[in-house]
Amino acid sequence: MPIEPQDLIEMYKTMLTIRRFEERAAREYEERHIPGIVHSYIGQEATATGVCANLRLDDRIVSTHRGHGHCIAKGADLKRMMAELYGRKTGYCKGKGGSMHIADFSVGMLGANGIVGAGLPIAVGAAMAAQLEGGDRVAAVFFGDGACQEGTFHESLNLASIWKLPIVFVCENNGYGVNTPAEYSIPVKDIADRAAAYAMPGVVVDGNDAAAVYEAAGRVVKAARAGKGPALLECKTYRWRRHAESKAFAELRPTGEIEAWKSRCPIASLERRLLEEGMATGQELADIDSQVLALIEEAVRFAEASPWPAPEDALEGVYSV
Amino acid sequence: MPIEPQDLIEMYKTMLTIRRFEERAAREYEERHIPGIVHSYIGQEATATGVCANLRLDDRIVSTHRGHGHCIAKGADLKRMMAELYGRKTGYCKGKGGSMHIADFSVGMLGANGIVGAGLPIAVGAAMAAQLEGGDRVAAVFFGDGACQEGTFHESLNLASIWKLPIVFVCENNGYGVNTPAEYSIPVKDIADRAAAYAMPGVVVDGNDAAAVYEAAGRVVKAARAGKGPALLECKTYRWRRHAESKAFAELRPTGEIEAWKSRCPIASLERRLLEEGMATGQELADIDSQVLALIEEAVRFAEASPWPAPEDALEGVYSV
Amino acid sequence: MREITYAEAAAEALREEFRRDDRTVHLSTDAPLQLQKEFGRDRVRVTPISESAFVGAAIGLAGSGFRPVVNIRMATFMFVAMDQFINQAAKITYMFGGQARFPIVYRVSVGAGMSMAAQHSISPYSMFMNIPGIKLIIPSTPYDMKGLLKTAIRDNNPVLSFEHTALGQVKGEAPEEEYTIPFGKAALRRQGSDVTVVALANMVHVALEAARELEKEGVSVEVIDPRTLVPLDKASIRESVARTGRLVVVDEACQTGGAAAEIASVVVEDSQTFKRLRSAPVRVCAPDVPIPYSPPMEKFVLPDKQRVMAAVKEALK
Amino acid sequence: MREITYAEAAAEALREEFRRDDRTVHLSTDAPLQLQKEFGRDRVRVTPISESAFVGAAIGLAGSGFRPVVNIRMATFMFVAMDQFINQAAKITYMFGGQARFPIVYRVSVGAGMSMAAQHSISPYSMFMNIPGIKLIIPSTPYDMKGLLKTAIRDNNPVLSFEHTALGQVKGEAPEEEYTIPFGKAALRRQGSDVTVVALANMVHVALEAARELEKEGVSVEVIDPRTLVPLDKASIRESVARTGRLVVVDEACQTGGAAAEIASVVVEDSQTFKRLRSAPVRVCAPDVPIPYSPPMEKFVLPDKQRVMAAVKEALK
Ligand SMILES: Cc1ncc(C[n+]2csc(CCOP(=O)(O)OP(=O)(O)O)c2C)c(N)n1
Ligand SMILES: Cc1ncc(C[n+]2csc(CCOP(=O)(O)OP(=O)(O)O)c2C)c(N)n1
Ligand SMILES: [Mg+2]
Ligand SMILES: [Mg+2]
Repeated sequence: MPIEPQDLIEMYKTMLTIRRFEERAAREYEERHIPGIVHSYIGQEATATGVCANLRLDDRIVSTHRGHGHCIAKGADLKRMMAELYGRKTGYCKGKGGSMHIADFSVGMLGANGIVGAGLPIAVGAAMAAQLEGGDRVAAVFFGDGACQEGTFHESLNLASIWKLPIVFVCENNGYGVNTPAEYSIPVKDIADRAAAYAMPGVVVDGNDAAAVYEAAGRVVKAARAGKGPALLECKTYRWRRHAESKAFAELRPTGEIEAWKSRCPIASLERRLLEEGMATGQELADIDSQVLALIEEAVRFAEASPWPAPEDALEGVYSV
Repeated sequence: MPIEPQDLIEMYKTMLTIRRFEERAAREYEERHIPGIVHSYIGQEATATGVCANLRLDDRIVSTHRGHGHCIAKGADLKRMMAELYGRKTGYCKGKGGSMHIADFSVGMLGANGIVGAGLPIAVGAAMAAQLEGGDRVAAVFFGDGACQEGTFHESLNLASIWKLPIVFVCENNGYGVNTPAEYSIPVKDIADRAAAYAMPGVVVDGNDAAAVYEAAGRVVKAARAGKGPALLECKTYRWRRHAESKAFAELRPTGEIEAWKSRCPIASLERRLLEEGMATGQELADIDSQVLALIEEAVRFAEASPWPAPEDALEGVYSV
Repeated sequence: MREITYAEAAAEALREEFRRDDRTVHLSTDAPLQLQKEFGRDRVRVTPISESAFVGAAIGLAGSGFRPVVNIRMATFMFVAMDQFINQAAKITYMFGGQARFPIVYRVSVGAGMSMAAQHSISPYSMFMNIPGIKLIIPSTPYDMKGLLKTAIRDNNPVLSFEHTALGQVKGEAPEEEYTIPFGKAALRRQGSDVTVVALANMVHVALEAARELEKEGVSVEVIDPRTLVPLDKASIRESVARTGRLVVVDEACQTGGAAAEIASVVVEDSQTFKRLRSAPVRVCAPDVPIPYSPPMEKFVLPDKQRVMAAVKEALK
Repeated sequence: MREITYAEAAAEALREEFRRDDRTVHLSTDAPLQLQKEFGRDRVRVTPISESAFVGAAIGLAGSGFRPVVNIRMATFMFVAMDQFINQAAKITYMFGGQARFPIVYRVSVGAGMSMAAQHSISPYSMFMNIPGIKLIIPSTPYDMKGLLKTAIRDNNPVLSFEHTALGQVKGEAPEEEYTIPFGKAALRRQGSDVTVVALANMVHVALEAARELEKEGVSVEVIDPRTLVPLDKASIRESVARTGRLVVVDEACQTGGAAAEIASVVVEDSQTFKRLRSAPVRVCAPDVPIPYSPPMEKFVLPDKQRVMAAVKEALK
C-alpha cells in the first residue's frame, strides 16, 4: 500500500510530539522537576512512529528504558506521562514507576522496562495471547542494539519463531549501549542478520526515515497479522543526547559523529519531503508545531498542578484484588 | 593431517571405555549402588572422543549433565569417577558432586553441570584465560541441542566471537531435550546455521563417526589454537537410553527410531572400518575390550572398597582457604 | 475420605481450574499429558528449554487477559529466569500503578533427599519472601496441594508454588467436592501446650513424627504449617507461641537467611509474644552448605526427627 | 588522615591489587578508564550487555588460575545472571570437592533513595546469605571499601561486594599505607550501653545520626556495622546485645526475609544472649513493597533517623 500524505503528516506530528516532549522532559529534569533518570528518545523518533503507525489500538507493544517515544507513538496521554515523570498521583503509575516504567494498558502499551532485554519475553507472551485469542492482533517489542547480546533476545526470537507468533521484534540500533559501540559488541554487520538463526525474516531499514520504517514495518506487521509469524526489523538510528539525562553519564562518543547524525534529523527530513512534495505548507507545519507545543505545555501544567501521592500510598498496590 | 591408524585405535578404545563405563553405571544404578541420577552417554561416544582426541592435557573442557563421556575422553580416572558415582570419599568430588558434577581440573576437565546451558559461559572464561596466558591452549565446551535455546548459548557464542577466543562450541545434537524433539524447539535445519549470527564458522558433522568428528574438530581446534577464533561444531548423534537412568523419565521416542540409530552404532562402525581396512584384527579389538572391561571392573571394585564420607564431612569445603 | 497423591492432587487442581476458566494456559518444557489431551497443544504448550522466555511470556499472557500456569519443574531452574520473576512478575503490578492484573502460577519443586547434589536440591523460598509482589504457597499434603493450587490459579497475582519433591507419591485425604484453601491461614497440624513447632513442606511430616515420639515422653508439641509464606499467618504463629512459650522452626533450607529466620523474627519482635517467650527460639535447618550428593552426608545435613526432638528439648530447657 | 571518597577508595583498592597480582582481570560493561589505561584493554575488558556470559566467564577464568573482578554495576542486573551466581559460583568449590579455587570479586551497587523506582532500587543481600559459598561484604565507609575490597580480591573464593549507591561521593579517612580488613569482624561504630543498633551500609550513617540525637535525650546507643554478612560476626553482635539487653536492626532492604531477620535470629537463638534480652528486638527496614519512584513515597519507605529513634525508644519501653 502506498503511503498517503495524511499518514506522513500524522507521523510528522507524532515525531514532533515525541521531540518536544523529550526536549521538555530534559529541561524539567535539568531543573529538577523530574527526579530519577530519564533516557531521551531524541533522534530516534522515526522508529517508534513508523512502527506504531502500523498498529491498531488493540495491538500490544512492549518498550524499554528509553520508552517515551514508544508510549507517545502508541497513543499514550501526554498529561499522564508527564505527571508520571513528575512523580504525581495522576501519572500513569500513580507516581510509582517514573520514566522507566510508563505503561498504558488501555492503548496496548504494556510497559517500559528498566532491564535491558527484559521486555522481549513479555512481548512474546502478548503475541501468544493474540494467537490464542484467534483474531489478527499483533505485538511489537522495541529494544536496543545492546539488548541483542542478552540471552532473552535469543530465547524470545526462537520461541516466537517455533510458535509462529504474530510479533515484530524492533531493534533500534542507535549504535551504542551507553558508550559501548555496537560494532564492538556485535560481530555481524547487521543485527537483522541474526534473524536467520530463527528462520524469520530480518529487515534492515533506515531508522531515521519515518516513511521507510512505516513501509518496512507495514510489511512485517501485515505478515504477522496474516499468521505468517514473526520478523526482526532493525532500524538504524542514533540518539542525540547522552545515555541518560544526568551528568553521571559521561558522553564519550565523537562530537563529529553526533553532529553528522543531527544533520540527518528524522523530523527535518520528513519536513523537507512534505514541503518538497507539496503535501504541506510551511504554515501548516508550523501550526502543527504550535499545537504540539501547546499539548506539551498543557501536560507540564497538568503535572505541576497534580497532587503528590501521599507518602502512605507507597504501601498500597503491591497486589491486585 | 590424515588420520593415523593409531589414532583410530585410540579412539576406538576411548569409545569402548565410555560404552562399558556407561553400561556398568546403568547396571549399578539399577542395582541401587549408585544413587541420584545418571544420564547415559551411550550412543554419543564418537562425539566426546573425536573432539577430545584433538585436545592436549592442558586444554580445558566444560561439560553437561551427560558428562561421563567427556570426562573419560579428556583422560579422567575411571576409578575416581566410579567412586564419585558411588558417593565415596575417594571420588573426584569426595562424594559431594555425583554424576552431574564430576570434574578433574588436573586433566583440564572443568566440570559437568546440572544446569542446561550453564557450562558455556564458564568455558568462555577458560578460553579467555587461555588467551590471556598467551600460549596456544584452547577450550571446548559440550552441550546438547536443548541447550541451544538457552540465553547462555547466545551470550557465550557472541562473547567468544567478539574477543576471538580460542574455543570450540560442541553441540551434541542427539535429537531431543528429554522427550522434546529438537525439530520442535529449533526452527532452523542445522544448529550450526546459528554460527553465522556470531560471525563464526558453523560445521555439521556426523556425530556417530569418530573419524569425521576427529577431522572436523581438528580443523576448528587448529584454527582456535592459531588465534583465529571460535567455531560451532554440531555433531548429529543420538542417545540410546532414556533421558536418565530412572523410570521416572518416560521413554516417548519411537521404538523404530531408537533401533535405527542403534544400527548406526559409532563403535560398531569404527570397528568395521578398522577390520575392513586392516588396521586391527578381531583379536586385537577383543583384547581392547577385555582390557577396558578389566579397567571398569577395577573401577567398580575401587569404588566398592572405598570408604563412605563421614557424615560430618558435609560441613567442610564450602570455602577454599 | 478418598485418598490421592500429592501429584494427583496437583493434576486435579489444574484440570478443574482449566475446565472452569478457558483463559488458563499451561507452559512447561514437558506438558502434563492428560491436561494436554483435554485442552489441546495450544493451551497446554510445550516450551523449549528457554526459561527466561517462557517465564516472561507468562507475564505478557497475564497482562493480556490470560491466566497462565507455568511448571518450571525444579526450583533451581528458576535462576536462569530470575529477572523475570524478581524484576518483572513481582514488581509490575505495583510499578504500573495497578493498571493491569498478572494472574500467574509458577510451580517449582523444592527439597533434597534424593542424592541430586547441590544444584538440584534447593529450597529457595526465603529469597522470594524478600521480594514483595509474589505470593508464596508451600503445600505439604495432597489436600493442601489441591486447595492451595486452585486458590492460586484464581488469584489475580503471581503465585509461586513450592512443592516438595519427596511428597509426589505421598497419599492423603482429599474430598471429591470442590474446595479451595485461603491464603494466609496456617494449618494447625497438631495441638500441644509445651512447644510450638512451625514446620514447612516436608518438614511438617518430620515435625509430626517428632511430636508423636515426644508425646510418649510426656512432651506436648503443637505443630503449625503456615501453608503460605506470603502472606504469612503471623497471628496464628504468635498466638500459639504466646500459649506454649516456646518456638522451634523446622525448615530444610539452609539456615542463614532462610524462612526460619523470618518466622523467628516475627515471633520475637511482637512484644506481647516476646514477653511470653520462655526460652530462646530454636531453628532446625540445613547447615550452611550446598547439599551434598552422597547419602551419608546428605542425610546428615537434612533435618530429621532426632534433630527436631533435640530442638524441642533444647527449647524446654 | 587523608580523606577520599567511597568511589575513589574502590578505585585505589583495584589499582593496588592489580599492581600486586598480574592474574587479576576486570570485566564490566563499561571499563574503569584509569584502570584500563594502566593495565590495558585485555586485562580490563569491556563486555557486551551479556551478564550471564561474563559472570560465568569469571568462573572459568578463576578456575583457570586468574583472579577476576567483575563490576555488574547495579545489583538488579545480577538477576539476569542469577544461575551463574547461585548454581555455579557459590556451589562449585564444594561440589567439585575443593579441586580448584574460585577467587572472584563481584561488585554491585545497592540501595534506594534516588528515585530510580523498583527495578533499580534493590538491596538483595539476604538472598545470597541463604546460598552458602559466596562471601558477602557490605562496606559503609571509604576506609572499609578499600580494606574490604582488597581482602576480597585476595580471598580465594567468590566474594560479592554490596556497595551503596548513595555513598559514592561520600568522603572519609583512609590511610595512604597499605591495609586490609579481615572478613567476619564487625566494626563498633559507636559505643553505648542502652541499646545495640546493628545497621547495614548506608543505614550505619542513619543509625549514627539517630544515636547522636538520642544521646541528647540521655539514651546511650551502641552502633555495630557487621561489615561482612558472610561470614557474620555473631559473637560481637551477641556480646553487645548481652550488654545492652536491647536490639534494633536497621536495614533498608524490605523487611520480610531480609538480613535483619537473620541478625535478630542470631541474637535470640543464643540462649545466653536471649536471657539478657530485656525487650523485643525491633527491625527497622523498608516495608514489603517494591521501592516507589516518587520522592514522597520513596522517602516514606526508606528507614530514616526518626524511625531509628522511634525503634530505639520502642526497645527501651
Ligand atoms: C540487564 C541489564 N544490564 C545493564 C543495564 C544498564 N543499562 C541500562 S541501558 C543500557 C544500555 C542499553 O543499550 P541499548 O540496548 O542499545 O539501548 P539504548 O540505551 O541505546 O537505547 C545499559 C547497559 C540494564 N538496565 N539491564
Ligand atoms: C536450566 C535448566 N532447565 C531445565 C533442566 C532440566 N533438564 C535437564 S537435562 C534436560 C534436557 C537437555 O537437553 P539437551 O541439551 O539436548 O541435552 P541431552 O539431555 O539431550 O544430552 C533438561 C530439560 C535443567 N537441568 N536446566
Ligand atoms: Mg543502543
Ligand atoms: Mg539433546
